[in-house]
Amino acid sequence: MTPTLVEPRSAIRESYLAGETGIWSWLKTIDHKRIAILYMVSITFFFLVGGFAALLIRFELMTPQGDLVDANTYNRLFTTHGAIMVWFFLIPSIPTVLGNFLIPIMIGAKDLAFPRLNLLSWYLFVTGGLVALVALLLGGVDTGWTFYTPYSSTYSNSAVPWLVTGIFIAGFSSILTGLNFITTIHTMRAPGMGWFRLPLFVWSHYATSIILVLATPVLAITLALVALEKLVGLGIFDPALGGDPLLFQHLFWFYSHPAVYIMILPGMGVISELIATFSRKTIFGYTFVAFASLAIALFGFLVWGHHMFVSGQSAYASMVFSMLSFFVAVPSAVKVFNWTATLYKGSISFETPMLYAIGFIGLFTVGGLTGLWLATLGADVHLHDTYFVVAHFHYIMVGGMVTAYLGAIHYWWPKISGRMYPERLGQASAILIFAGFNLTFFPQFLLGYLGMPRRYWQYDAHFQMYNVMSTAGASILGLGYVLPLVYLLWSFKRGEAAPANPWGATGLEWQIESPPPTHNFTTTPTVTTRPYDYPDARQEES
Amino acid sequence: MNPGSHFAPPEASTIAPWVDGLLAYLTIASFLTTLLVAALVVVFLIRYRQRPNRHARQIRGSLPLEIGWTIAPLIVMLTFFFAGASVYSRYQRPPQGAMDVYVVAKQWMWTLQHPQGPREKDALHVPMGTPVRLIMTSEDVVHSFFAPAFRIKQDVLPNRTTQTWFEATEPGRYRLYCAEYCGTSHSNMKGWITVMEPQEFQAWLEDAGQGPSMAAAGEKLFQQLGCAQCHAGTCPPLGGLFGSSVPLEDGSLVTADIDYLRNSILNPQAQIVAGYPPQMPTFKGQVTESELQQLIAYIRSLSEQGAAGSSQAPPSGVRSDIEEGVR
Amino acid sequence: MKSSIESHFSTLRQQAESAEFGMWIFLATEVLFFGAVFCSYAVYRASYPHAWKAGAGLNDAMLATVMTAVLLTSSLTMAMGVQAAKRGNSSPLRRNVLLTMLLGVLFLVLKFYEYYEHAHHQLVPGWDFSGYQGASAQNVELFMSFYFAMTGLHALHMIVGLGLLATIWVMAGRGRFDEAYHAPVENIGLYWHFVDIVWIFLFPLLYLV
Amino acid sequence: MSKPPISSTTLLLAWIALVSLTIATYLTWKGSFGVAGEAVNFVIAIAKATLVTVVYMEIRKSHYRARFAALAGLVWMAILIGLVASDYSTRDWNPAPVFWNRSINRH
Ligand code: HEA
Ligand code: HEA
Ligand code: HEC
Ligand code: CUA
Ligand SMILES: [Cu+2]
Repeated sequence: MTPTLVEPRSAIRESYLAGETGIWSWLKTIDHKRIAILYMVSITFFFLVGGFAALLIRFELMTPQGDLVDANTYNRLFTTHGAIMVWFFLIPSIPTVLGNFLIPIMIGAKDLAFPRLNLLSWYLFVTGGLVALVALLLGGVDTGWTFYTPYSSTYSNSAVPWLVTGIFIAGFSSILTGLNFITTIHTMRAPGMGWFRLPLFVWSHYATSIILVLATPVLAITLALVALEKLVGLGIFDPALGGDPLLFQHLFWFYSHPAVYIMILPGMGVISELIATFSRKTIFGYTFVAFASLAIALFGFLVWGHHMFVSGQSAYASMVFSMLSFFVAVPSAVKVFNWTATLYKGSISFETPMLYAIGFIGLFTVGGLTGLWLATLGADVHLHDTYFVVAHFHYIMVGGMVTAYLGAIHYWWPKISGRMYPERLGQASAILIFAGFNLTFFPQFLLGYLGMPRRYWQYDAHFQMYNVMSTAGASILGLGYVLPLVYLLWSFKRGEAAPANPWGATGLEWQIESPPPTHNFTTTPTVTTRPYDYPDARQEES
Repeated sequence: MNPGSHFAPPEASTIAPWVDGLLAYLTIASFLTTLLVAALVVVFLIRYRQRPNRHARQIRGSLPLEIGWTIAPLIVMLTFFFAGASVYSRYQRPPQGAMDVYVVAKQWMWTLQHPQGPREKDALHVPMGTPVRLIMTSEDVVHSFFAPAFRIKQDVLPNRTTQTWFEATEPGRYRLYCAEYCGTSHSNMKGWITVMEPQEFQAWLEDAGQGPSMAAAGEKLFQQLGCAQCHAGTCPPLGGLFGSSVPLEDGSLVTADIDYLRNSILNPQAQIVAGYPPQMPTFKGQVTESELQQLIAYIRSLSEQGAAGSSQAPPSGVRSDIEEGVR
Repeated sequence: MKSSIESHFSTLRQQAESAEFGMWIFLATEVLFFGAVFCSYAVYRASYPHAWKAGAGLNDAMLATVMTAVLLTSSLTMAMGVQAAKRGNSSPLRRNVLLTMLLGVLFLVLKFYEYYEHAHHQLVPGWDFSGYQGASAQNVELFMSFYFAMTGLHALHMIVGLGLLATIWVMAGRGRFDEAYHAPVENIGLYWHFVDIVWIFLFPLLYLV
Repeated sequence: MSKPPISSTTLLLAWIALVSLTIATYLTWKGSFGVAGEAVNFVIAIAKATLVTVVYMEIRKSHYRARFAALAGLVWMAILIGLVASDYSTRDWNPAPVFWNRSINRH
């Protein structure tokens, strides 16, 4: 009853990791799997940079006075933290690492449609990242990751143009990746791989790519205009010329709200795979989950104004945006319920990836529901720009997406590296991360309600208790993140060799060797079954 | 100051109980939802954990269930929307008879001026039980007026006027924060709002009110800057202007609200009054935001029989202020 | 036949279709890239109609009409080039691509002449805008910011297009295209036409208010 | 792809139409018809853009996917402009929105 086996496993083919080695062979590679590894290394680096900034932020906030760093440094820290984490870690995370690695294999193709473009994307990404690091070396940027004008365009005298240019370049990397994925999913599917036989991971990346392609250009041009205003005095946002400060906010959030879905949809795709595999069950309501991804991508473009309820935006527009925000939350709810229903009558086991998946469901639900609070007009007036918002988005981005990313890395690690990771250690760190995470960010909900504004270097003494808890949590969380980094690296060399399909999962990627050979398939596979075609109890019995 | 508890900030305005009620509703609804999801997940995880000789039962889906869990959350969320929107509209409409306070934000200081004249820095004194309307503008970047105890927050923008209002219900000293990131000392751009008994406030006002009222200061500026020379003769008379509908040269009608007055002074050529030559020079760069507010207070006072600053009819609008126009 | 089919595609048709689709997606992103500026333009134009009129008055509509005609003609030659490529005729292909490039350069020369004139009359926002002393000078400066941002962005796209066309010209010279394989010519053509369309809208927005 | 080449006559006719429309635009502007003139010019621009997309870019002969992509670009631009306009065009609306608590002013 396993799905059609595609590959005659007679001759052992050379893995993509073997063959040409040496740094040049990697820097010139157009193999999507190797490019995925290049991305993995680069975004891990940026995660450490962003995480380091986060730790400094948290240690500064342990006491009400600003005693660890000065105000200017603090402002540079949270800007760096936010910008690096968003554009150089979380947006590329699952798509460029796992999407790159898996999409061609999952649809039975030898590579993405435009392999050289794919490599170019990576070079653009790295260039953008380096330019952003130059901004850091030149003293950093102090605008917040949102670059609100006229502060960023006129008043800030930090390295705004550098950071903005870095993001601009990385933006083109995003666009090209999205373009590549969409084209690939349309034109490169193997015979028999109809749209409704695609794994949900592919569906969610399709939806993500739509956002990447249609939202990123708006950010790019907007930031370019800010840079030009700063550098040559072009005055599109300048209040002195009659520029409206809200215009920038509209353009920024036209991108950045959809972008938050770039930062969750791929994670949702991963969770669908994990839940199916570890409950040995087909996904409940496959078509609904697939279309929910598309719905999120489309409706996600209609709600950006919910970041501007107290900005001076028209109250009528706020009402419209608030209403639409609730609509876009419905498909997320549909997904959560379908995952839950998938567990029903499953045969569930608790390997590390599954622990992450369970954690995701819980943390995403909390993050999502608090998002609804913020979308509620009367509540957002009080909660806006307080730590409540900080808690909301960390619940989704760290509790949701980073958790999904780690789950995915563990799940596909045998495929990527050809080695097993140490299971017990994996489970232990998953639990540690979950605990540390909640300790870090739950108190911030209370801080926000109490009225502690965000981006505060100093705060009033009565907020201290929760801040101390949060800092303690962040230390645990940091430890939790370092563990996988260490044991995964270790297992890459020393781990037990992985079989082709260690989890007994369906999906084309598990039908080929671990690690996969360079061209994935020697002959193009033909697909004859639906996805998640796990054995059924009733049929087994009969 | 009243620190509130570790779980809730002080509740010191008429709108605060509404917000807290809304939040309580959200908390309960979210808690129940989370509980539902968590309970189902945990029960399934335990009940259907892997056991030897037992296989999963493949269930592809169920249309009724899908419809159900699409509609049900939608309904819950629509209740959120309506509850939230109703509280929000309270913020949008200051009550009648509100006392005006003019606010200027700049890096990194709040300047607040009472129509009667007293000007405060990083501090505001208000009487209990009187609605206070804040008419705000910024000299540089975007700031945000945030008073957690009153549950109010409103961004303060350069080149524009925004407003919000509150009515304090408890005497005490409450925090004023800047909630929109505005540069180096953003976290120090804070102050205190002191709520006093009305008589106390009157006493404070008399004590503090040495200088002229805002309208009087504005009148003086009106003379000094030479506005009076023109506006006494050939130019449009400004008496009764505020709140009226002004016919413009291009045939449209605008309401003379605060932003209209601002623009008329800073960018006079943008909107020319019908029947007059576009002769008025710009005063951009010659007046500060505070002086501008005084001029505006003066022009407003020309339309008001009563004391400056207490409005007679329901004011409205996020941006514009047409209360007298309704009359 | 030198035309290349890359190893990860199974047919030339699949390859060409992918390339065309990819190009159209790219054009969709370009629509939004310019769209954001058009959106800002619309917001301010609605707020400052007078200044917009005054600002457009600083530009030379006659010159812009000529420029539009030049660009439209370059689109014609581009289309003829594509036609030649499809027929596998390499010399008319090269001739038309060259003509397209020449017209493109002519357009840019006129554009930079216009910039020069504006600089000469001190009408460059942020640098020296003392050339305009009429009503609502700040808002007119805002208009001119749009003028420079939009035409500059457009000119940048033209310059990139010229580079791409040069590549096509060289490739055609090496006999890389034939009846079966000419997707790059078609795709660069699409790009060139798109840039033309952008200008079609810039023309009334910046000159004919 | 592999669309047959378009005849030179069609290309040329399209060019003549485009240039004539350009001249027409210029004349409309010269005539100073105010808002009506601006509207006409905008319509002309749309007509010209359509001509280029249909004749030169051969959009009607492209794969449906390509047309979909082009359409998406336009629709998303409309979303951007439309929702931004929903803010700017209602800022001056008075009175501010009220839900069922119409009694606010009597508080
Ligand atoms: C991955 C990132 C991500 C995701 C997916 C989301 C998802 C959502 N976000 Fe969030 N958000 C951010 C990242 C994200 N957000 C960031 C970074 C900011 C701050 C930016 C800044 O200012 O720096 C922010 C800020 C932010 C604000 C502005 C706050 C403010 O500044 O005042 C708002 C307001 O509406 C909001 C709302 C929402 C909503 C409604 C969702 C919804 O999509 C959530 C949908 C999910 C669920 C609802 C949960 C699952 C559902 C169920 C379990 C079903 C049951 C439900 C019911 C019965 C009701 N977000
Ligand atoms: C997108 C992803 C993302 C991620 C993953 C995180 C991760 C974390 N974030 Fe971040 N955060 C944002 C996105 C993200 N954040 C954004 C967008 C903002 C808004 C910025 C703004 O206002 O402009 C923000 C703001 C923000 C604030 C508010 C600052 C303020 O408003 O003043 C805080 C405060 O606690 C915080 C904390 C944390 C913590 C503790 C983590 C932890 O999860 C991090 C854990 C990781 C580690 C601890 C790293 C471990 C590594 C090491 C220990 C190695 C040591 C380093 C070297 C060897 C170099 N974040
Ligand atoms: C040189 C003469 C001159 C001076 C000085 C002048 N104005 Fe004016 N003002 C005009 C003219 C002419 C108009 C009508 C045309 C227009 O709308 O610009 C006008 C219009 C106005 C309007 C709009 C009136 C309406 O009916 O809508 C206001 C408000 C105003 N001025 C305020 C001021 C103030 C305040 C000052 C001083 C700081 C000032 N003016 C100085 C000539 C002047
Ligand atoms: Cu002012 Cu923050
Ligand atoms: Cu959002």
